[in-house]
Amino acid sequence: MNDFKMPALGADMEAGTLVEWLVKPGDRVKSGDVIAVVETQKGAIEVEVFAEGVVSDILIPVGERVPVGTVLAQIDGAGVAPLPVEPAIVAPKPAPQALAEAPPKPTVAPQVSRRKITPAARRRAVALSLDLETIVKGTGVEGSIRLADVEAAASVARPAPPLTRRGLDLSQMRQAIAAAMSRSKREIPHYYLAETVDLHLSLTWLEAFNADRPPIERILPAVLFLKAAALALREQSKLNGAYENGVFLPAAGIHVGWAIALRGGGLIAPAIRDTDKKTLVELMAAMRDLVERARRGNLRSSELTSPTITVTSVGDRGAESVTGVIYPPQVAIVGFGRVATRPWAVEGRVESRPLVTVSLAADHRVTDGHIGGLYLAAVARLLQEPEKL
Amino acid sequence: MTDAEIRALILELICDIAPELDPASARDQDDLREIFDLDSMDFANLIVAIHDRTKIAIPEADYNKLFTLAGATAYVREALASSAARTR
Amino acid sequence: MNAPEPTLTPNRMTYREASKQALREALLSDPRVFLMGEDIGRYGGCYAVTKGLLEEFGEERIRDTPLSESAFVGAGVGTAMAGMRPIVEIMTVNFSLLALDQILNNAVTIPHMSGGQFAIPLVIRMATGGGRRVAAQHSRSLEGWYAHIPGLRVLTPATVEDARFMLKGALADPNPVIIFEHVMLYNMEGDFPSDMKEVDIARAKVRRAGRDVSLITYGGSLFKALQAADALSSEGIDAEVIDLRTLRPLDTKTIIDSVARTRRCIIIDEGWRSGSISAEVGMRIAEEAFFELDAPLRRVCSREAPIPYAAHLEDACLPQAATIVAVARELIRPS
Amino acid sequence: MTKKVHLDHAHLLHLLKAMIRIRHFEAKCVELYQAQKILGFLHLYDGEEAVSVGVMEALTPEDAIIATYREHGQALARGVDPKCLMAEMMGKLNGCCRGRGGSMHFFDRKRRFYGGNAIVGGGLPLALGVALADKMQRRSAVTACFFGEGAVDEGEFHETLNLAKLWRLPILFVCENNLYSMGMAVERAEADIDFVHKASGYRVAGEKVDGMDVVAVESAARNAIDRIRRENDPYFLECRTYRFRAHSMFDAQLYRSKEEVEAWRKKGPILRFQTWLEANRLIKPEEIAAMEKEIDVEIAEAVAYAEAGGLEPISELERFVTMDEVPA
Repeated sequence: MNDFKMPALGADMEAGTLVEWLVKPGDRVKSGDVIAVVETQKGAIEVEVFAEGVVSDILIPVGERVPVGTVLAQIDGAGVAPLPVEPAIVAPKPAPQALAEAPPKPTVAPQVSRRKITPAARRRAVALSLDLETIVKGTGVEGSIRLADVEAAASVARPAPPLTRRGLDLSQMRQAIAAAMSRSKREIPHYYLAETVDLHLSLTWLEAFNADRPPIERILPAVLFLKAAALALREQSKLNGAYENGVFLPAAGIHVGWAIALRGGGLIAPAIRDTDKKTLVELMAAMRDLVERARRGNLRSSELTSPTITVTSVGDRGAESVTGVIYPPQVAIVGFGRVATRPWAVEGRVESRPLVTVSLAADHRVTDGHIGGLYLAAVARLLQEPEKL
Repeated sequence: MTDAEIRALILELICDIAPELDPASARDQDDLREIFDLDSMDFANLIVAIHDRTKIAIPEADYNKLFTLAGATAYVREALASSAARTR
Repeated sequence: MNAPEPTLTPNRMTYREASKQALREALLSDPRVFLMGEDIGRYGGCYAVTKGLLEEFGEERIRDTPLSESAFVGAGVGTAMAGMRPIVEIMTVNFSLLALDQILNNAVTIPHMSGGQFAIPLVIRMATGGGRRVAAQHSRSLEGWYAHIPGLRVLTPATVEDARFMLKGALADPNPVIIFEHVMLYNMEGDFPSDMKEVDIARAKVRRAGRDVSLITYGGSLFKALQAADALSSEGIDAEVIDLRTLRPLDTKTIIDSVARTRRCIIIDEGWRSGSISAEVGMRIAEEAFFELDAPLRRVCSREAPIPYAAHLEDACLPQAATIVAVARELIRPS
Repeated sequence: MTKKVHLDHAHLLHLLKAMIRIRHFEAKCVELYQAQKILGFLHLYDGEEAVSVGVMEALTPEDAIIATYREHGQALARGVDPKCLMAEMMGKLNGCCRGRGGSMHFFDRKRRFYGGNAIVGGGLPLALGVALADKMQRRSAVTACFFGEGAVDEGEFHETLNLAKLWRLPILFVCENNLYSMGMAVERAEADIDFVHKASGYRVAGEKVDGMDVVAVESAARNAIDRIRRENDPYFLECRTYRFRAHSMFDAQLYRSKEEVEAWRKKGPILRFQTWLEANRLIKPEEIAAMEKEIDVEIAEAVAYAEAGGLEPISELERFVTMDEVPA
């Protein structure tokens, strides 16, 4: 019997409200299936299951708010050895009201033993910024979570999400943003740098690229920004990772969290895995898919927990420059302002050029302005050679 | 397609992109991006959707002609007419 | 004169013959080299390794000794201190306990304790291991004990090639070297490249490359590990087999590199598990490759009992290929 | 037939000086031990000086020596520099073994001094090897192997004497019988207290000699060495002697009486030899005074050298655990 639990979807999440069950007792599930929707401070998140078997019991009804780690359902693994039980990863806080009103569930008894995770799996999960709590069942010795489980969780095939419309609780999201940004400003000594970059070559190249392509294959300038920002991280890897418990943990891959503004307020930055390795066309598709799903509230848990840095681009209606606030535990955020045509000195003459202000906010505990400056210079340089992006 | 049909189609497509909006509030001369809070990606998706449904070519250089509901309606109408002329 | 053991081809022979040729080569190439031990001369060696050498090299250089392990091993230390290159044979590791004082308190201690005034270029050969139904006092595997001692080099040739060439490396070492020859290997046939002249005694060797699990072993267990790897491959499990070859100093790098590739490891050691060389190998992995591990470390060692005489009991006592297979299977595909 | 030792004036003075040097050196060691400059074990040779001084007279520089953990006497008598020995006592880098061996483990390769061995009986097999190597390399050297009577109880004694005789190795076995192995009196340890008899069990020839009489020891050793070289055969000397002080520094000496010690002190090798020299007017009191002064200066220099010596850096701790080459 495997426990399907309220996952932790980020450093700031303590509890979530179950808003929809996509399975019922008796349904067969396999690893990677989305079986529930949880409303969190970040919005509605589809929650994937990482066990295989038959849903034997649904323990938490729709509408109930429970702490992270609470068993939501049980899945009968049919011959699969039972998983060792584990404690909720969040220490018990004063009980949320909703829980205080609900009658205690016998299945949410205190759980003491520690789940088994191999050292290699643990390290890989850190590199992938993957929350091990999302892996329900290990396939290793004594049910331990091993590398293969982490890799599988990180690259779960994403079946087309069911087209359900769910409301976003913007006030909740506001609270989440408030919590994360307050923590950021409280804990992270930010430093800020900016660089103005001439986009003449990039936009000329992009225009030509888009000219003979149908609309679906066209690429937005933001994609160039995203790719340049990701590639430049290869040169300055200290901006890519997490600062936790007093140490910087560099990330093994570059998974940029792409900031998506939600209409009516709210912001979410799901990860685009291996941003630096994707082609521009792939990045455009990934971005389109994320925006679509973010707007619908169909993001996946793993997408929210894996960014290694955030990139924000305000688009053509935004401000000329943006100075970001780092999303903890990340250590940097890169901002692209609105592209504006302005006078620019070119070989001694003043010309009219499309310019963008690229900014960097970074964690002074990990890097200092020199690294940041080198990074921005790399972004600027990469944008002068769009054909290589 | 009549202008009314084209206008209705465009609003339908915007609704797909921004389901939480009320299309009835749109006025012809409003910048769609402003009133519907469409960002670059939303607008690009709108162009894709219009192209898919009408099969008209919309070069990137023409995007600014589609910023208002009136402009978009006119652009689609003319493009449909010229493509019909070519086919004939 | 006894007929020499047939050499199949110049580079295909038994382990016994390879050991003998190594000794012959040493005796021929350096007049300071001589052999000393029980029944190495007229008897021809307990395991017939030295058969024929007395006739070829004479009594002074093929020196039969009485059953005085402490005295003749100590004499080996003394001759090494005074300019000779002795090769002392202790019939089996079990009897080396009678000479342990000379090995530990003198051979490996004097160079350091004298502030580097003396080196002890002494080679001690001994048979080791079980499997011959000769009961507890003749079946021990104490290589791991010796590998505990700083100042010693401990070699465990497990192939004909190593039996043929490790001695040369041992003699080139200015320090005491113990060569452990597993009793079950003497009749094993094997070959080596005809142009081979020496082997590196500093490195462990990957005897079989694989991706899924590292079987780390040495000496008499090497061929069990290779058999296990063959059996595992038919189940789709690709095992790597590491032959440690030198138990001291351990080639940690080869071990760590292998485990970093396979992320799983089984150490096969005919010694008892507690305080064994397998414990040392495992601990080095824990120290230096902890974060590479994707499964718990496992060991297949001898059962913790004196090796019994009865065949079924002895077989149950020693590491066997089937056990290795079972442990590997459970590690990779837990039921 | 025995060869008489040629007792000229210079030689007599030399013998006396060698013994007094050992005595004074060790007295200084006790002082330094109490000042905690020498640590660990300190097994004094006090009372047994005649044995090593007498035997060393019979050896040539080509001969080899194997000694025990009470080897200060052998090392000094062999001519190892007292400076290096004192520095070794104090654990200094300028000691003969860089401070790694201490009082029990003096080695001096140049003087073929193969070490103080602190495992009783452990040196005997080594002697076998050194002598065998000399023989195989056609050198005519003799190996003098010193051990206490306690070593006779170890198997190594029996294995070694048997092999030495069997292989006809040039070894002078010097059994320093000081009557106690630690606190075990010889008559309580031996079924047969006749050690020469034990040696003869392996057909190794030997004799008892008064280990408190330096001239007798020298004379016996010279004859023994001649015989060894002449007949290619080992020889066994049992030197009856006595240790005046404790076994090591922590020893309440419950196993023997003060009277017994006092009685032996009166037969002490230095007292006895000096008294004999004076009585026969072979030495003048001022010569002795001058000699003692000279020795004390020598020891003071040794202490100064040791005090000035540095400590081996801890980074060198593992050096020589294995050797990079065999020293030439």
